[in-house]
Amino acid sequence: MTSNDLKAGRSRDEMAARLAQDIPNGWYVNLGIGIPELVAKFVPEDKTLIYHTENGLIGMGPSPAAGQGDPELINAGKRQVTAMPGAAYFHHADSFVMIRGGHIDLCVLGALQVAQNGDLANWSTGQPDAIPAVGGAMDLVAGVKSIYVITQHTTKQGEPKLVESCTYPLTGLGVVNRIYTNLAVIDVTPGGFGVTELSPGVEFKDVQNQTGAPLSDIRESATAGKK
Amino acid sequence: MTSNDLKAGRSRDEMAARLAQDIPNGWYVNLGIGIPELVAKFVPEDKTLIYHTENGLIGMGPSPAAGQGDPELINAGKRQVTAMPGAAYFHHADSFVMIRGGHIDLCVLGALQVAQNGDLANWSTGQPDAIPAVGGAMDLVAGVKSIYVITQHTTKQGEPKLVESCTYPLTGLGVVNRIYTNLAVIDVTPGGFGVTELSPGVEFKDVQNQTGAPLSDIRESATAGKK
Amino acid sequence: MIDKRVNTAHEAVADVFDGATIMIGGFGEAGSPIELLHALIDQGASDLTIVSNNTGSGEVGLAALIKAGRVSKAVCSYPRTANSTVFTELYRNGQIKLELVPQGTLAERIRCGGAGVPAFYTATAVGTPLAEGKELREFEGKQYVMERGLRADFTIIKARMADVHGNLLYNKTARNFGPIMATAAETTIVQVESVVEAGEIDPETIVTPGIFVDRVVQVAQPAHESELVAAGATYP
Amino acid sequence: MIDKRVNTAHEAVADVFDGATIMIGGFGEAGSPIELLHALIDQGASDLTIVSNNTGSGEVGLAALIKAGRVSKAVCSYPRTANSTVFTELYRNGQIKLELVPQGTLAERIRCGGAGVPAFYTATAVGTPLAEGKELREFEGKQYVMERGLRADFTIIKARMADVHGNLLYNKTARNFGPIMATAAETTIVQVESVVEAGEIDPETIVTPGIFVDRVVQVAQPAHESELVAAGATYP
Repeated sequence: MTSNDLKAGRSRDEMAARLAQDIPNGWYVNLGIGIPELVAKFVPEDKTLIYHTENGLIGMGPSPAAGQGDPELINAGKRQVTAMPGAAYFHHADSFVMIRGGHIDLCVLGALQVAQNGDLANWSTGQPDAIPAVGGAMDLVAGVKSIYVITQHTTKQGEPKLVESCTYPLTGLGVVNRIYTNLAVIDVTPGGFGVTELSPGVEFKDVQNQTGAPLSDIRESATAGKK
Repeated sequence: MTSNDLKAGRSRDEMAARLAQDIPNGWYVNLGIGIPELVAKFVPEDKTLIYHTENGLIGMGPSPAAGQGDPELINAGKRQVTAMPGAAYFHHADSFVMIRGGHIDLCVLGALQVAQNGDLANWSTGQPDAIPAVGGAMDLVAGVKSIYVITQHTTKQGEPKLVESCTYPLTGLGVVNRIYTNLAVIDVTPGGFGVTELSPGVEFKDVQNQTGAPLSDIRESATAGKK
Repeated sequence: MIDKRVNTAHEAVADVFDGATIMIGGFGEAGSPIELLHALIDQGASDLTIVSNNTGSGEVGLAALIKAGRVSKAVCSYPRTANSTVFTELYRNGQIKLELVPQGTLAERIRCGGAGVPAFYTATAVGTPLAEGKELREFEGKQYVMERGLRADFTIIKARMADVHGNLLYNKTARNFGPIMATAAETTIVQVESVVEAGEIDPETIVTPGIFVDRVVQVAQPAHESELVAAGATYP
Repeated sequence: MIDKRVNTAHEAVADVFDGATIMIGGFGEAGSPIELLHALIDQGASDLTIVSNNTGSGEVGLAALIKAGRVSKAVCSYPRTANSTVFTELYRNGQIKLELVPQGTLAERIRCGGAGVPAFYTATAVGTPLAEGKELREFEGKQYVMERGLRADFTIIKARMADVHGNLLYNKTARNFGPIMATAAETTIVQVESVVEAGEIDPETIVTPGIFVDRVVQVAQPAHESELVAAGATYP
């Protein structure tokens, strides 16, 4: 396996499915745009999660059937969605009461970089000609109880996304709890990145080779800690 | 007329009626408990005022007919009221958005003392054995666009209520715009108390005698200033 | 399947602990969760700090909790009303502490507690005894006082209807502090007259989304405080 | 008799002045007041500061206002979306200023502007470029940044239904910034699909009480931005 072999380990769907296993029943969840959105497809049937979208809906359902949508019923990615039984609409200040006030249990986000202390960069590459746009990312990472990142382990160019410290502009300081990549599941611990699980067919040294910061192997203790 | 002759000039109803004349059509109004509540009875029929009560109703109507009330439809004085067509219910934080945010046009309040700079004392006599209770008084005087005080000119003991500076604990600093008493209508101006109107049968010197601060006579200019 | 119902008021308040801070809904009798308060008296927790607009009337509901000696401190805007003698007596005897807060500042402190806002500025109370010892700051030539967000261990409120997700509708001016208190506690407990399935309440009309609610207990015919007081009722 | 109706969108925005700050409702196309924006283009006011979550798409509505050169500054959380090129081009050419604000901070700044709260503290953006130059403060061991309340001269929003008092109901996620922007401007202007008499909307369900609304104009069949953009429409 080389650093350019980005398809090693789990596919996007498999990463999403792996993450979905870890979400407890009944959690209130905000899914970012992109790979995070895939998570909803893989939630086991015996669990009910309630999805929040920061533009004013809790109890968000899947996309509408063709021709059944309402252009004023959309998600944060501005795609048409539906409302599940038990849903509620509210305005933007109330929506961010939920976020900033710590009422959402989990937010799943993509990342440009995650630092070993949990710093996240995911809103801007900092390039001079980029149009700055942040949306709700900074509010989500600052306010939601748990922040899981789901991302390819490296960039398309093979650069590590898990790093000692972020070089891109930050979204939040020390906010990430756990990272799901194609190669591994990695916790942000007081001692830095800790690998709790390797993807099938992936070895610890492969992950370390593609990571820009030291990894500890906490597979034993993570397993031991499970109830 | 002596300082003990408290019934000189306007009665409570006449004071309320006089104040009601000055409220423009369409204003959003919060009436305090006591004499202020009487104002609603005297609003001319060609005007529609919309009454706010800080416990969560705008578009408050009069007391219900006997047996028609709901113990959970009450005003700030905890008496049963009704809701007019066009009314809306809301929670306490939203209610004080209306108050603190300057959306209410007028609040009419009673007073223990008003100082010549507009300071108001109306929530506590400061006596050591009194149970402190403030309610929404401080929010109302700090946030509502216009504050009118309606009060007897003196205490039952004949002490002036309009004074150079308040001796009771303050409700707000420089907040009162206008005072309606049994004896006169008095504006709080940059130069202190200015009498804009005497009650029928009352002379300027009678008002001055019962006031604890100098009065200027601005009846001419006040009239001239009217459109 | 989400279902936040619990069977009884007693079950709903079973884990309230000594020394807890509890927000209690209601403005006068409107919205006062009397049955939950009576269950709390039975439950026995003491040394409580309560956050509420008033302190109850007669010797039922909130006044009864206070009379039972369970409350060591009250954070209130108006701790006296008609037929309210319990608080007055304990306060005069030095048996209960009072933090007096202007009503709008109390409401905003609660909202900020629920919104992750640790502090805000308001012109309310500037220059008065209730701003003493607090930080003042000028913005654009006007003085403001800094006030802190307020949170609690438990919130106990009354609503009219819930669904099993905890989405709430209220009744008229009984709404008052309910929606903001629901956001500001670790555990929010609601008594309602009726509980319906998810989807039976129009999502456009929901006042408190269920995310803010932990436990719902049905009290089909809640008592009215004024009727209990008029009848001379006491609790327990 | 209260009646806040005006006859046309043009009449509703007639007094917008050069240099005004205008809050504009909508998140993407949901809630975007396209007809009022087109009336504003016709009206001609320029050097505007807009406060809005996005900057429109295609060359209709908000994007058309920007393309017409009327906007000198945008206060936004996300000034680009699919089919959004107008803002990008002007920004790259230095023809429009941008104040980038996290979405939740933007919402809370607007709410505080309407609530008489000049400033508040939030953990959002601490340690990021968007907190640079802002005051930091620690509360209970955690860092927060001070943010200021935000007000405007005008608010322009879309709702579903109004009564003649200006009480408003919204449609689904088109509610978004409408209720808070309505509170934070000197003059709030609303386009709605229908207007009913006072009392025809259940007072328990009203989302924006009429006290926050100055003018209501009926636009019975508002355009959908995505349909206009798909059809290649431009304005004027």
